[in-house]
Amino acid sequence: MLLNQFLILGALLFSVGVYGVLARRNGVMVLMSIELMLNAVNINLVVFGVQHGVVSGQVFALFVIAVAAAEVGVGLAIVLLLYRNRTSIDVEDFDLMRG
Amino acid sequence: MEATGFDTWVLSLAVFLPLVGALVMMVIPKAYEAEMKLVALGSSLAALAVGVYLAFQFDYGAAGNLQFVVDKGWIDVINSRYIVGLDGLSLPLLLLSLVVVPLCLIYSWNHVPEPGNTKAFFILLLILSTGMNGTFVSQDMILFFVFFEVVLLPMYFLIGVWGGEERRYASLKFFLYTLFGSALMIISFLALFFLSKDSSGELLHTFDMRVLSDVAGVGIVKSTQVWIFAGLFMGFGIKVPMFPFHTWLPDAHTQAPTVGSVILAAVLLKLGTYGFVRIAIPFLPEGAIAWAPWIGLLAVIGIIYGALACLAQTDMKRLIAFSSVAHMGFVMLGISTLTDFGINAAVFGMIAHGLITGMLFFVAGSVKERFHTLEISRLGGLLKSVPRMGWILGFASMASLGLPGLAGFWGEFPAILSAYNPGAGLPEETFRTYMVIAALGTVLAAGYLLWLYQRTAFGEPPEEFADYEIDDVNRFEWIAWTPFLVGILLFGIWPNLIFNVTDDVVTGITASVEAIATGR
Amino acid sequence: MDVLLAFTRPSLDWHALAPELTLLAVGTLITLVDIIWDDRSKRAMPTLAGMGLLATLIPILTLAVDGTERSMFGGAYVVDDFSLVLKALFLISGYVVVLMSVDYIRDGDYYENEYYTLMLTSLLGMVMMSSSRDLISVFVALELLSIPAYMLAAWRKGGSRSNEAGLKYYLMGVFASAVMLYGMSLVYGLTGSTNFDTIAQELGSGPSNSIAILGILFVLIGFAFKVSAVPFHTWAPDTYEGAPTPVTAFLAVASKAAGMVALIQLVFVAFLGRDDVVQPFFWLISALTMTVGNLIALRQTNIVRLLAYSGIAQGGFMLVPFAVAADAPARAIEAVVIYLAIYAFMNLGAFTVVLAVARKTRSGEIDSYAGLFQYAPGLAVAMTIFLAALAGIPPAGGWFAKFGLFRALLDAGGGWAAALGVIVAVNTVIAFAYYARVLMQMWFQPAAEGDEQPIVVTGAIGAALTVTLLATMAFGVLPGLVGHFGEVSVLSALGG
Amino acid sequence: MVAQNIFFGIIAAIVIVSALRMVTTRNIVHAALYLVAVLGGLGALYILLTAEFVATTQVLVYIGAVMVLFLFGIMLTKAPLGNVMEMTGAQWPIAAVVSVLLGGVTICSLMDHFGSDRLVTDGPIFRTADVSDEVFSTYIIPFEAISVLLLAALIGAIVLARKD
Amino acid sequence: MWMLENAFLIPLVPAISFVVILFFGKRFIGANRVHIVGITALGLVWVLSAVAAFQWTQRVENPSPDAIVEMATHGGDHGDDHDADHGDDHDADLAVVSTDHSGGEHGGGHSSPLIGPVISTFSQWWSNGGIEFAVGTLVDGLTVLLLIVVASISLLVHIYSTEYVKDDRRYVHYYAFLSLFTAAMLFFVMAQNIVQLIVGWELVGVCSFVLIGHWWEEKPNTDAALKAFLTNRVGDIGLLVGMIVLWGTFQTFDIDAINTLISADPGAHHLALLVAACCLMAAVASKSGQFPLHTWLPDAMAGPTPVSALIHAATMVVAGVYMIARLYPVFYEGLSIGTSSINLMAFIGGFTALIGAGLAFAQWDIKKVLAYSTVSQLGYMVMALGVGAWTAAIFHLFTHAFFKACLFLGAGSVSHAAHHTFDMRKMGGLKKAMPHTYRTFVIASLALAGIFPFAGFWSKDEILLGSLVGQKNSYPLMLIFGCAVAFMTAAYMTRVIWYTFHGEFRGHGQPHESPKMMTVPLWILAGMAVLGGVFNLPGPVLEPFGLEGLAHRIQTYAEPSVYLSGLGISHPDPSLNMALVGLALAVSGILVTYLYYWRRIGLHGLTERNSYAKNGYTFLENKYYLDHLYNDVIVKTVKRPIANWANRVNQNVLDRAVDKAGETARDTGRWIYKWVDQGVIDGSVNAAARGADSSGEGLRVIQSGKVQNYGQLLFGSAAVLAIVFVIVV
Repeated sequence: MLLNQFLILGALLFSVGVYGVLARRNGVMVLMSIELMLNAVNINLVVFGVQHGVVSGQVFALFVIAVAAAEVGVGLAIVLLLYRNRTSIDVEDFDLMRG
Repeated sequence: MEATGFDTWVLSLAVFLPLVGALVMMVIPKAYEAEMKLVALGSSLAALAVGVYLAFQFDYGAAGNLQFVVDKGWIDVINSRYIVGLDGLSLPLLLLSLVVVPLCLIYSWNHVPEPGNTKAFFILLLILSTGMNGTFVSQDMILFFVFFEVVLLPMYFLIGVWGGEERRYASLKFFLYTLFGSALMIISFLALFFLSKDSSGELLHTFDMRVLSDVAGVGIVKSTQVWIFAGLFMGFGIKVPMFPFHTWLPDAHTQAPTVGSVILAAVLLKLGTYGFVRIAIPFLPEGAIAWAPWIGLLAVIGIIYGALACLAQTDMKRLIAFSSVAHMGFVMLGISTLTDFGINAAVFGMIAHGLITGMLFFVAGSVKERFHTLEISRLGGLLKSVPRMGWILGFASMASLGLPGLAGFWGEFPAILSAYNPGAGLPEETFRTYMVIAALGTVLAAGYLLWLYQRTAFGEPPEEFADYEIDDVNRFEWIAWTPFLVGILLFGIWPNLIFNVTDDVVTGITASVEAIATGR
Repeated sequence: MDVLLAFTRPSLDWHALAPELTLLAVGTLITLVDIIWDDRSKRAMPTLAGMGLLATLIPILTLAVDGTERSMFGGAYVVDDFSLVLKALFLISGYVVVLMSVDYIRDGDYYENEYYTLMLTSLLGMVMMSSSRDLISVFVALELLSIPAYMLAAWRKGGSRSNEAGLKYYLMGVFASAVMLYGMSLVYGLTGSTNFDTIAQELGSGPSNSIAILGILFVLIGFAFKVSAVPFHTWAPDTYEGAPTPVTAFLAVASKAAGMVALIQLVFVAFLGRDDVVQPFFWLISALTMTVGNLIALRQTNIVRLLAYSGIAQGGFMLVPFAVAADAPARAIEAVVIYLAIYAFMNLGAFTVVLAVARKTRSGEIDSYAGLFQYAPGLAVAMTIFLAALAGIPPAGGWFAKFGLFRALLDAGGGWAAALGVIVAVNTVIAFAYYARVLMQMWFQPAAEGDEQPIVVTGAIGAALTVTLLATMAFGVLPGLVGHFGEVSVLSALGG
Repeated sequence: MVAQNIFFGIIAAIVIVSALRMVTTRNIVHAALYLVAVLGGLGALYILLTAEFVATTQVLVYIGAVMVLFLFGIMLTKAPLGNVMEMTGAQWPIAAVVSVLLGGVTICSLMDHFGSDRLVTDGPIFRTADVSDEVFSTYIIPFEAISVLLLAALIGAIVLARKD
Repeated sequence: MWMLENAFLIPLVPAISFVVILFFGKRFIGANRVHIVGITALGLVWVLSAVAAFQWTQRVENPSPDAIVEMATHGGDHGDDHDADHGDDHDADLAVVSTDHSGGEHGGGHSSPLIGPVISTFSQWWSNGGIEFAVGTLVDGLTVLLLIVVASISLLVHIYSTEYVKDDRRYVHYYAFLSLFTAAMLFFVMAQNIVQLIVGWELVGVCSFVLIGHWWEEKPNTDAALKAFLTNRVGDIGLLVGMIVLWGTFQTFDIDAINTLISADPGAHHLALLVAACCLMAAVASKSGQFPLHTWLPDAMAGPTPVSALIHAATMVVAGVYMIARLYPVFYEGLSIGTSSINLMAFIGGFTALIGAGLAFAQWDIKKVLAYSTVSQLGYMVMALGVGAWTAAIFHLFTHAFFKACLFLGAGSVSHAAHHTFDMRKMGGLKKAMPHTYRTFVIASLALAGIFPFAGFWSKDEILLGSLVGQKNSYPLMLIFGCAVAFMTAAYMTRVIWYTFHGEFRGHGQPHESPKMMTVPLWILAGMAVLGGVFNLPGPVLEPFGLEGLAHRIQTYAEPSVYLSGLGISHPDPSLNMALVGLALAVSGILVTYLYYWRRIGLHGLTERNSYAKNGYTFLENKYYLDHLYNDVIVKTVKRPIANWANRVNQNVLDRAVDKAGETARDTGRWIYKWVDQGVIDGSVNAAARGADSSGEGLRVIQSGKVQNYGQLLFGSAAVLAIVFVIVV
């Protein structure tokens, strides 16, 4: 197997995640797309860990997963808060402050 | 020469006494206005007294050496120290600054301009005073820079709060211009710090102006010197102000309250020229030589240009402001020759311009106060309506146009003279051309000043002021003005009072420049 | 199970960890108190948090007095002078923010106890950040300080603006984290280690390659977001405007400082060998940040937004030394640390004044400052000093910060450094133009509708003002105070 | 080797296609399900890479916890379950360009640098215990920090999300 | 010799008088009694000057050894009077020069010893570049001559003014400034160095300004004052530059040193001296009313008449002449007076004399006639100097001072009688009413016309003689000028007398003789107009009386032979023929005019009948400004052949040269201020500010408020940066 198989998969996934966060209007969808990006990172970390024969890659990936979980929780809380106040989760609606 | 005993802190006393006064004033409640004024005047007079003490204790035989030197640690991390000292170059300017402030306080005693608030007004004047005094005695570049900048905010507020119609614009312009210059100046200071070497090629890493003056830019290649000088040029040149960086000046002067204009003209502009003489030229002789013809060019352009602009003015104060551009042109011309003659003349010119233009602004302020206008076309017959003021205006105008026997002449004539034989390494023909142009400037100076005088002082007072109850010069004005008038006359009759003091320092500076120019 | 036996308990230097532990203990205490006494504990909460922060300074002092450099886990977690200085800075800023918060949070409709818990958590992240010399530690510390901050930004639950501020901050923060993580993964991939020292060796020795460039770039971008550098600044104005004012101050000062600290460690330890990437990157970013921040600030009418853009521009100034990171590393670190320290006080001070004024005017518009000098001269003078400091005018503190930048640039020398110096100079001028607009309102204009009722300054706000004012002036007049900290920070950060 | 490659190919295809569908579908519940597919596929890949604990965590945390959170989020926000709402913003072309640029430069760089480097397959295999050793020694501090972080996130999220 | 060494006392007295009058006059002395102070002071000055003059003659008659200067070592010898620094410096300078100078020919015809000036230096005045400059006095024959002239006329004017400006609005100021002027003038004439010369020069100028504008309520007066001052300032450019060139060449301000250095080595520094001389000529032209800067002088008549007499006839306006005389070696060498048959100075002087005389014909204002006459006579003196006739020029200066002052005061007396008008058309027939004024006026006019044996005859004769003989060449053109002027002078003065004193009284009211305080000075001056000539009578005239010892007193005492001898200046022998020709011209001038006016003979109505004559008269009458002359003459005569654009050029370039210069400067100023200063320079500053402002506004577009736009920016920048860095690095 080539190293690049995984890496390019990660890169593609990351790009798709980027597209997702930029193009999706639904707040929850944006949050989901973020997960794509973070998972792309995880692939890289694990693959590189294997490549170098060290365990820190996996450890790093675990930390990322943990943090991601916390982020999702917080993110959803904020989205819910907004939904409650604005009855919308369309991120394009949120431009009270600008300039 | 390290000072001992009382002398170790007497100089600092002169610098910081006004600040102490300002701090005391801050805690006095507004209701106690009379006490506050007394504190302000007292502290500035105390500083002046210290200045007089210094003048008497000063060893004129060794005017070329720093005296009352204090050298204490300050910002160790950057190797900057609290070094103050007084030599023949600093002394006259320090005294000028010390004298002007109490006089301004007296002038404003009961006449704090709109919108009032004596407390703030006086506090700002005192802070300003500390900044100015400090600049003239600093012997460390960082200390110099700090004091140089300290004057900015008080002046900004003086113009902005107590100024005329366009005060916001004027004050901001003044501030931004100066700030820009000083930012470039500090870059140059740092370049000096990092690049200066002693004669054995060791990097000095010092802000000590005494040391930098001694090494005279050895070890900094010419092209670098030119760049560093450019930064200093911007910093000081804007402050002077030199053409074409002068446009803040007319606005600032026109809009500033009277004492603001007076201090601006009398002291603040001198910070720039002082910087040239104290820092730019001795530290970077090669840069100075490379720049001198251009400085000279800008100076003579300033002379002619300022004069022509004066002729176009319809507002008395603005006219006087533009005359500053022309006069400072003479000062810069003197400096640009890099001769002891020229620089001495320049220093004299600084003092003279300070007194004369300060006086003119005082008169303009009092005229404005009485007639509520400075439109030249609306004024007239001052000699009739306020004869004494008219006479004083005439006297100051005569001094301003360089009448021999009054102070203005000794700044102008030797400056023009020095351009005939510029310092070593400078193009003679160029400077001789400057000389002729500068001489032409004296005619224009006479033109605009007399024209001003004719239209404001001569003739019959206009109808519109017929009903006004107009007082002549009042007591406060007399007290504030007399020292100016006496100074103008005294220095005019006996110029050696200043030349003698500055000569040693200036000779030292030009000697080192010449040594560089002629390859030692 | 020989695998289990192979585990050796890591040796922990408890003294070195004492600040973090103290902070953690205080945070826990607050949570416990909250749980046990609930609403009755509200009064005590700010005091508790404040005292806790001050208490945390004690172990820092003892460590500083002790003076030995403590390194754990193969250099992944280091307690040296640099980290101590910055920890102290974070804690003191935190303390001032707590002072600012007391009345603001109490008077508003906020969850008070949780507020302080989250703030302490965030501070814990910052404190950890300054010791972290490892990708994972940095990452976790970053998230630890960021995630509570996201929530604090949205803390005014009923306010749409606050919610929106939280969302924007959160989303942008997560985007940036993702980019940063991707970069970290690449860096990790090239070096096989998360430890900065190892990374430095590996990166510095190999030939230039695109992955290294990409990795470094992405990591730096992640933190550039944190310090709101252009073009990653976009969240800052909106979030600052929407968030509760003390939180804004916290973000503008502490959070930004944490980002800077992370950048210092990354740039000066991990990526120093890659100056071909780092220096141009920061040259570009700092120039852009200063200029864009200042230019947009010229057009602001809201004081908080103005301070936000001002903060962006100030961040740009702070990034300047990074552009000469390799040419003059010692001076550059010194410059950043000094700038951070001074910036913390002057900016906090400015926000404190904004807070105090807003208590009366209920407005964030610059116009509402008209005539402040007439009816609240003390506040006006304080604001003037803070703004002067921000503009870099002696004798207010900021000048020395700017001076540090120039010093670093000129120590490095060369045309690019000089050009950047000139850009800084120009920006100093632009910056004053908008600070002056506030000054003009305060000093030159009469009060709107003649409303000259004086402003009541509460004890806590007064204390915050006093602290910041004294520090700002002291740093200006005796810059040696702060300069010293800058100097000691250099030695250890460079491993010297 | 070949088997692994085939396995990789299949999973990679599933992952990529699901990811693409996820960001393009108009149905939010479908999107959530596609995300599950992506996450699951990745878990499989971790096993392929001998990272068993990561794979386990992936499944437990992501599919088990995070996805549930998302579904709650979808329900709580009463998102239209059908194609009612325009899910993709008008600026999607810009988003596309940006992502293509970013992906392009990354992939080009990866190709450039790693080229045809083979994955090291004979390296040490780390079991869960190795991972835990590492976590509880070198990374003990971040680990503790994570716990604080989760607690803080919990507290904060509750405060924000609760109805007053 | 005490007085010569302490000559500084002389100007000090009126200076003190000035201070006393100005500051204490009104309060302690009484506004209408301040003249007592002034007159007392001037009396004292006169006495001191007389003492100085006497002592100087003693010095020349019985020279003490230290007064005698040996040419080769001159300069160091009078070192007693110098302070040490100065002497050393001076020696060093001289040493360089005198080595080059090997036995140059000097002492052309001088057998008597060369008497050095008395130089006293006082306290150090200023120091610069380590060099110290002293203020001091230089007293020699020329100085004492001027002292006497100034003191005498000033004293008489003081006395005269007590009546003339009685009850004036500003009696105190008037006397204060008379005193100040006197002090400045005295200071000027005893200047030891060129800086003092400049100082004195400017001070007299400013006093002139103040006194011309004495009645400043009326705008014409102030205009005239301004014009006078500004025109002088124009000349001062020349003064400054010229003096600086001298300083640059010789590295000293010391007049004595400069003169000595030049006369020790006349050939050296020719170029520098030429430049200096030309520059200084500009100053002379402005101060002494030489073409083309003379236009201010007639305007200056706006001042009180005694002032005109003192300042604009007798003293200040001769400052230029004095300066040439004082620095004669500079001009002599610079303009090659000795060797060429024409030079700038002679031509300017001669031409000025001619046009001044011409213009004097066309005036109706009696003071303006006298003013143009002054211009003309000053031209005469300058011309004399230009042809090398130093002594003649100074002699003429001396005599002219008295008779011209007499004429002015006479005119003042007339106007005093004729209701303060100076328009001759409103006078006439005053002969009877004002006998004293009439007689003195006639005497002075005869002196001016150069009628034997009045003072003017002798001095004018010497000038003509000087032009005839010249130095190495004769000056034929100057001789023609001189003769023409002699004729014209006599003629226009006769015209004045006709219009003023003869015929019918054309004014209103009853004219009356002026009081004693006015007539006594008139008679004293008239006496000098008669007797002034005796001070420099040529030898042959006195021989028959056995008084040849008294011949050429001015030449003997006043000529600074110590400076001139090195130049080789010669003195022509007196010529009876020349004297007769000059006298004949003057007499014929009187005769023609007499016939024209008294006997109604001649070309009456010529101007109506003859277009050339009419043109000529128009030329003179209306265009008493040079500028108008340019304008109308050129425009009217050349109108047809030359196209319109040329006219416009003429009008703009030549029209009203002086006024226009001022206006042009002002217009230029306005233009520069409006377009360059406010437009370009300030405009660019403001444009920069606006640019910053609007770019700030433009950049706000980034801040759309939509988080996904922010995200696009974030990821987009990351991508772009990545691409750039990957490619570039």
